[in-house]
Amino acid sequence: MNAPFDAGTEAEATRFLNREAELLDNREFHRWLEMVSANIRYRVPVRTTRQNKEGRGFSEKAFFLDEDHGTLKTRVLRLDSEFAWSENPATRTRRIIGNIRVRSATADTVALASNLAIFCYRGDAAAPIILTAERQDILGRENSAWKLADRLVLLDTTVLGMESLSIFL
Amino acid sequence: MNAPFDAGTEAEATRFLNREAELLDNREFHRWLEMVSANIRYRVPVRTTRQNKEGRGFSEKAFFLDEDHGTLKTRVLRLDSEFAWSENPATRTRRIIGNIRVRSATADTVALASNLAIFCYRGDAAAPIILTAERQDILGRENSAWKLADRLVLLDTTVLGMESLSIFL
Amino acid sequence: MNAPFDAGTEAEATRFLNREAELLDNREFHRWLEMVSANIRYRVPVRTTRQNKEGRGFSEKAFFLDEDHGTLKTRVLRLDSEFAWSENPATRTRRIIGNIRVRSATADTVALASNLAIFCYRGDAAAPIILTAERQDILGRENSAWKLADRLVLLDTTVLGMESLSIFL
Amino acid sequence: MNVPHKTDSIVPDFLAGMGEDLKRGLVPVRLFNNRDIHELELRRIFARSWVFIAHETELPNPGDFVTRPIGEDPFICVRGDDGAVHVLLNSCRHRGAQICRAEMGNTRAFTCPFHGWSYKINGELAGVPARRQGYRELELSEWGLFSAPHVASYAGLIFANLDPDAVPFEQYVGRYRWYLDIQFALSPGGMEVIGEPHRWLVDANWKQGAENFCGDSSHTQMTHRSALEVGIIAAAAAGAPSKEHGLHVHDCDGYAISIRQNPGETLFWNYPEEVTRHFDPTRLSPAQFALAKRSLVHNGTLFPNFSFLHLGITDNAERPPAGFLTIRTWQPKGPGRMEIWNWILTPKEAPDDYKRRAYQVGMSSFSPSGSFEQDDVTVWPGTARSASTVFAELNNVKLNYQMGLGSMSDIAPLRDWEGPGTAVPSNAGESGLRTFYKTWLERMTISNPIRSDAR
Amino acid sequence: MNVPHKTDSIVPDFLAGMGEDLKRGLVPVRLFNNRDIHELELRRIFARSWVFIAHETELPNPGDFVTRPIGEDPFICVRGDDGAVHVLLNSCRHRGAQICRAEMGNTRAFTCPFHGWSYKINGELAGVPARRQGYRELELSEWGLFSAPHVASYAGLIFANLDPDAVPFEQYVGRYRWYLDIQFALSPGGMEVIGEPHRWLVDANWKQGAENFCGDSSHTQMTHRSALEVGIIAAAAAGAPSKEHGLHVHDCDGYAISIRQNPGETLFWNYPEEVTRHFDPTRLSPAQFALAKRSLVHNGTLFPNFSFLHLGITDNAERPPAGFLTIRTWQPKGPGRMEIWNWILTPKEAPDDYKRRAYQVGMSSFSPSGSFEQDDVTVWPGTARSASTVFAELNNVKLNYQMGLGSMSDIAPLRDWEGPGTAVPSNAGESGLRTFYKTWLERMTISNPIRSDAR
Amino acid sequence: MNVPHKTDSIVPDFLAGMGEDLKRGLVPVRLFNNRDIHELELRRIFARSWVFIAHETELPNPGDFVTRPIGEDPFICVRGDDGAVHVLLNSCRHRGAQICRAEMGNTRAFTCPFHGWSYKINGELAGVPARRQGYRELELSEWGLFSAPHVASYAGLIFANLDPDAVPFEQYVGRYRWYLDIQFALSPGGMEVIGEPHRWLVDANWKQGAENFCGDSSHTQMTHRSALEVGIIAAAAAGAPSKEHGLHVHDCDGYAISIRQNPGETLFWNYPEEVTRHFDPTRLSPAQFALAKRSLVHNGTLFPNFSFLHLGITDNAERPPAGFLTIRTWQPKGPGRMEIWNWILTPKEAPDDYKRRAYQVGMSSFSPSGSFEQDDVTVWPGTARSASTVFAELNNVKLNYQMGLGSMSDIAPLRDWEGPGTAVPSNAGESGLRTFYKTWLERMTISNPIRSDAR
Ligand code: FES
Ligand code: FES
Ligand code: FES
Ligand SMILES: [Fe+3]
Ligand SMILES: [Fe+3]
Ligand SMILES: [Fe+3]
Repeated sequence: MNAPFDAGTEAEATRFLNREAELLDNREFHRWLEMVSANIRYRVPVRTTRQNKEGRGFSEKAFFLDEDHGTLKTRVLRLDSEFAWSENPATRTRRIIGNIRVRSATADTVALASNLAIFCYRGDAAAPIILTAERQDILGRENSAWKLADRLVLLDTTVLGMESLSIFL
Repeated sequence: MNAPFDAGTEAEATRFLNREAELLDNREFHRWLEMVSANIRYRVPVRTTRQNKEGRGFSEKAFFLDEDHGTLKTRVLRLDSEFAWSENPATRTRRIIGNIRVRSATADTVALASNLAIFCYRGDAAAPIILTAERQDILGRENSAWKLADRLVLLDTTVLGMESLSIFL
Repeated sequence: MNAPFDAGTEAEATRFLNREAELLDNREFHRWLEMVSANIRYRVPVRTTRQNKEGRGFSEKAFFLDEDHGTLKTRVLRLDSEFAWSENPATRTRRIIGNIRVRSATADTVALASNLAIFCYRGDAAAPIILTAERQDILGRENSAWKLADRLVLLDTTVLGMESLSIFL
Repeated sequence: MNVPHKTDSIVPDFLAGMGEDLKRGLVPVRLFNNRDIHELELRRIFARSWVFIAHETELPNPGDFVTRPIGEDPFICVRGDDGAVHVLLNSCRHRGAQICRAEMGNTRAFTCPFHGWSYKINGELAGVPARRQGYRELELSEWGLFSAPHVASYAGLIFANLDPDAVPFEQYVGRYRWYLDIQFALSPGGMEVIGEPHRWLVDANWKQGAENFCGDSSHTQMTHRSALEVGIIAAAAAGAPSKEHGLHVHDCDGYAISIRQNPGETLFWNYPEEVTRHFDPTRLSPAQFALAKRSLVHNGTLFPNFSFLHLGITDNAERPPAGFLTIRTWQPKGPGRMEIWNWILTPKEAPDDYKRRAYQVGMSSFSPSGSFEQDDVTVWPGTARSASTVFAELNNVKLNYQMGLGSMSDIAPLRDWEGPGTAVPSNAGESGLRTFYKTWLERMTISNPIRSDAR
Repeated sequence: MNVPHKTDSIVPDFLAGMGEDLKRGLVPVRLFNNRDIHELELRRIFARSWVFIAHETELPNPGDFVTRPIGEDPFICVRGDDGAVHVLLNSCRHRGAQICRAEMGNTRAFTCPFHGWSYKINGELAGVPARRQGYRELELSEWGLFSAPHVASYAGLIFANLDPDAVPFEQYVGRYRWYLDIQFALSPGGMEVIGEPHRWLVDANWKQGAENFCGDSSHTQMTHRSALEVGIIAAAAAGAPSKEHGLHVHDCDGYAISIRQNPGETLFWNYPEEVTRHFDPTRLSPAQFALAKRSLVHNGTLFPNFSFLHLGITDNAERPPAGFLTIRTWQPKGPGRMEIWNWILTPKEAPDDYKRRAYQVGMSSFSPSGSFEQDDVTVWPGTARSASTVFAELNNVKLNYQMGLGSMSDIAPLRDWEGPGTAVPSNAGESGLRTFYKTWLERMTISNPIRSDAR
Repeated sequence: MNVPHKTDSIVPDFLAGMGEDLKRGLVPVRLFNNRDIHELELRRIFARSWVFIAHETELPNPGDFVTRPIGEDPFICVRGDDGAVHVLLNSCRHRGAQICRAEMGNTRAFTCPFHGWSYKINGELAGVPARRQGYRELELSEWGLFSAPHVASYAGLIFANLDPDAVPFEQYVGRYRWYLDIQFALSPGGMEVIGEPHRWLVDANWKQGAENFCGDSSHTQMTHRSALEVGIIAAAAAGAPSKEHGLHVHDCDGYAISIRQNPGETLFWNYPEEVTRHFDPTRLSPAQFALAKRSLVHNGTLFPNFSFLHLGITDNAERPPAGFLTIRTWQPKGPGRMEIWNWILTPKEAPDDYKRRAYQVGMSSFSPSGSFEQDDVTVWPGTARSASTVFAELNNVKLNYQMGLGSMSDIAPLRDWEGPGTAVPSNAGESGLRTFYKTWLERMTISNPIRSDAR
């Protein structure tokens, strides 16, 4: 329980993730894109239920999202349209980012893991649809600002309970 | 990702919110009131599902709660009664306060936002009713102690899934 | 809102709990046991719905778990078996540890409380079964490493919504 | 051609004897959580009654719309360019998609997100894409949105009736209008809704709320004891059984109202002078105006699921009471659940500050967080639970609505009551609730089959 | 007048041939998740059988109460001032509110939170508010809480029967009492419940648990293989099929029990001497006492849903085994779900330290976190899933309960068995489960209609 | 002996007139959310049709298995040691436990976790524990897993049919194979699945997806307007109604396909040369090959719930389009919900880099996160909602499938169309959807009772 990284790094990473979550919850997608590195690799693999001896079930080939900056930007542009029905009226989301763990850090790179719970509401439904995952992120410093350089979202579910994955994780 | 406020402020605000949540989960409402400024403005607006172009749907006129210190105290006094049926037997609540973000801070004032998930259980129900929201708070220092001076709770749901809103958010 | 304990203690305790949660979510139970003191007392009492005047309903005699190191180890050994059907295929869990509160600290002991939400998924079920609780922990320093010395898990539910409590809390 | 669904013809056996039961003040508990009853109610009551949809002040401008249920079906209520209000099924005539996905807003047209059929705000089909290529003979006039055949606006309240053969609203309300006028037509501007309605879910049957507002005065002292303890309501308004303030009016053309009053005083539900000075005695009969003047509380239900409560109360014993009006609908959501919709109103002429104050006081007493409402909705689910027991079925359990029935009470109805209906000067009676179930039974067992021409 | 609900008369077709099926060891899989079957079970089985409610030691003092289901209906079990136990429907006679909202506690009265009708703890209506004003002719004696017409207490176990015409409990249990006495009446103080029961939800039909405790010995080696691997139970107790320790008793007046024993040894389910010295040979017959003495495991089900398991086991291979008794009910929650209630007991005379130890060992093996129970409840939902398939319906799928049936086994019943029922000295049989379904079929297809007088 | 469940004989009244409705292009909206219809579909359609189970490339090795539904029943699809594929009910013949609890993997046997009955991967019962002691006369050969009586593999696609009397797959597909060959048999290696399928839940009826892929071209311009705006698909492929690229083929032995093409160009759905050079003209007829060559988009549904979409698109307007094939099943989960299963395929010969690229492009357009699919699944639930209204029942509401029907269009079918079925050179028609409902009605109202021999 010694602190492998200084508390400042943890605090910076935490602020980064909290700010990112805020932008996503507030649907400020263009400002969110500014937090994302031009070299981003962003993946959400498909998962299957497997015998324990066959591992945790994350696919190496199949993804719910497998994005680079250009495809993320295309998604954001589409959401700008009033005709993006899946998000107009928008899903109301609330992200809780928990258990942030810095794995390694240099002056220009932080590798971290966090646990994510997203509560999603559409229309009149009083109960949220919940999506949870571990996120494994790499933040990189670019021109003195941190950017999201790599994200791997490890979902806990195998079947998505929402009609569309029209939010970012 | 520079730290606009010192880590001490974040830590203090976090402890304040955690302690507040603990008192509310433990139903120590009178001690909770001691954390609340005599000048508190405490609001939970009604929300509606709107076309994106019409905004996020928070009402300016309709509220689930719109309180000052006197009305909060009246609510607390009512809950003292053994005849406050909605809370006797009490709802068992568990609050998770996440993503705490300090927005601005002076020596005597802190403005912050946080994400709230409350898990509510009544009687034999094994599954919680969940309420999530963003909270926008202002803490003020009064006689060297921090007090809750303003709270705006932005719910994610439009229809409440619980029979009564007999808890504080 | 003065800080009764130094921020370092909070940070250390937070890292401990986050690491513990990660090991449990990742089913690295033997490594988790290494974080647990040989003298651990680990209890999850049964709860009942009571009139407020009769208290919060936690049993003093009935438990969902009432463990020492030997029984925890026996449970872990059983989970090693491919025939532990309740966990093969494994429950996919995601723990959010929130609201960590240091209650007291000495050089060798930290008493803390935290709020726990566990999201559990089995097989094809798209929606998690949720378990929430307050945890009251004591960490003790043993040979310069922190260990979990005492845990009391205060569940918010009276009826478990999952077929088996085959995870650790 | 229409083939009526079988559910319309299933009348549970236990309704057969209910007329006799009611005379004895008994009601089968199964009414409160029974799938067959529920399906029948949707067809015989909600599809045929005048159902509250919205308040005029929610739709000030052409194109303003809100989405609202009738029974469990989704409708849009929209103000047309001519100012008329249209009540349209929220379902595209092409292939059934939801044409309006927001809950409220303003629009120039309803364009379906599926294939783009576009409807005017009066429901007419304005155009279809690729008409030349694929719809050369489509008669646009035949494919407008389904709309409620009857819509009525009374004192700001918009009601709709899905039954083409429905009686007019005036006839439906009958002499009960005498009481409604007092709530809704006292000032020239009428009442005004403040903000958007509260909506929340309660695991109780919709009738539980509807009956409660018909005059269930005897629950106040017990259900609301904690609220009474903190001193936010006057004792007279709280309706202690021994007081002389209570008045229950029943059998008023099928409806009922509960009144608490203080004869001789000027009360007007605790509205302050800055409000009451707009109340216009010429808009009502002298008797109506006099009743308003001495009134502390009025509450009633217009069958099936529209209720009102006019009341003066405070949210803090240190502040004076303020008058407000709450209206609500008890929307069915299956046999054992309802969604409550709650609006808070004041006279339109009230100053803005007073409106805000009245809203606070209304919200603090009757809303999901209301000190009164919280305890109502906590006890109601018990009846739905009792109704779903096998015990209730095997033993044909009946609830007791006998309070004040016949010789249960020695308090006689007022002979000289100036209003319609039978007025009993006592809080200790369930006559208003019995009126509700008499009306309910009549509508449920009506003999003429539901209208069934195809559209 | 009572109008029986239609569901009581619907007997699914596939039960018609079930008597013949059972002789061949076959059971229609649809029994495990079928709405019609379920509704019929609630009416023909749970509303007519002796159902376990609570243990006397849960209610030591007058006014102590617990809330418990019968079938899916909510009851209160309360100890009266005279020490008698009352089983009351948790539903106000006025208008059906839930009168007791806590799960356990102590009270002097049940006062309804709705309008304040107040009942004594024996269920009698003590008073109603505003009686003079509104209930002058109300006969309080006619409006007491509904109560179970029959309550029996046997060896600390409280059972209730909702059928007024029920046979007495002694007759219902019949000669199976010979085995129950061994579990519950071995020491002068009897058995004592430790703490509150575990309650949890499992997506399986209630019969899945009930049949399992009738002697499904052949599952132990597979379902519980991981628990056996960690060495917390003796091999003999685990019931390997080749061992001579197993004994299945079936057709004991409609019930069954599974026994594992080691003739010649003093075992008493691994209770230590500090406990066994309280076992009193004079309280049982010599044969009963001798069986207790040589026993490792006993488990059985009293139809419909009360099961017990008497067992010695440990929670850590480095600590010695300890004996304990678990009792449980398999409460139906719809056709494909149950709530398990689990209590852990020891002889009352056991030292407190031992009680705590026994609780730990019981919890660690049979409870939601139990190393054995975890795997049971994980495999059971599969049968409910199979039962709900369309394939099962179209192909009339039948499960195989043939183990040990007829010439499937060459092991003959014991001729000289000293107890009631037929005892087969083998773990490799499903005779106990077949007994369960014979009893089930008899109760489900009984010809006399359910009692239906109005209350 | 088999006793058919009553649900198989309930044919809702409103199907009686549906044949006439269909001729006029009308379909009762209730089809999209009706419990009776749904139960009948499971029995008459899913239990009797050739249903897609898996793709051969998901099961490369003996022992490889996946679990898949037929209707709502759970099956295991496993490759046997001889390479043959078996489709087995995931339910133990002993007492119904789930024998395979993983969703995919590799195994040598299926051993039941309950009592350990063990089955070979071909479904045969290999052994039971304690056979000597308890099952001396058990015929293992009679107690193998239930298996689909017919399994067919066509061009990598594995289909099963639960009806023992089913017509062979070739006959079932009929001349529609002409179109399937184009998608699945263009290169020697055939198509290959990339990774595991997407699975997700949508609150819409399964037919909503199935009909959509039959040629609902007119929704593209509206539903997918936001996707069109960001420039990720060619205008011709997007099927604007005024374009000449569109072709709808209907009534092709009961099925339909929608084609978008650019005659004269070499398109092959935007597969690059590194892929198309593996396309082998000798594997198809010249007409088939020519159609493939000029094609932008193909989509169709093999009744009931297997659909495909062959398409070239990009995920970023700055990158070139890439061709891919998606196949999907629309799995019913109750009347108002489905689970979509979605696989992405490329020709087996494509380079690995291209496969990854094609996967990305496929996922980005047609998957839960797909820019196209997102908006489809958002509008579909509206129809299920409309179908569940009481209004729809009371007014017998019918949806409009008239686009392009009869004189609605003046575009004549192609006279010289080289393929089977009737080809109309227009995007502005719903003929493919009408074909779907004609087939649906035929299967639902078929007169011969379902086969019912016991197994
Ligand atoms: S469903 Fe509305 S346009 Fe097609
Ligand atoms: S319902 Fe119990 S007193 Fe009225
Ligand atoms: S249920 Fe499969 S072996 Fe018994
Ligand atoms: Fe009330
Ligand atoms: Fe077991
Ligand atoms: Fe589409």
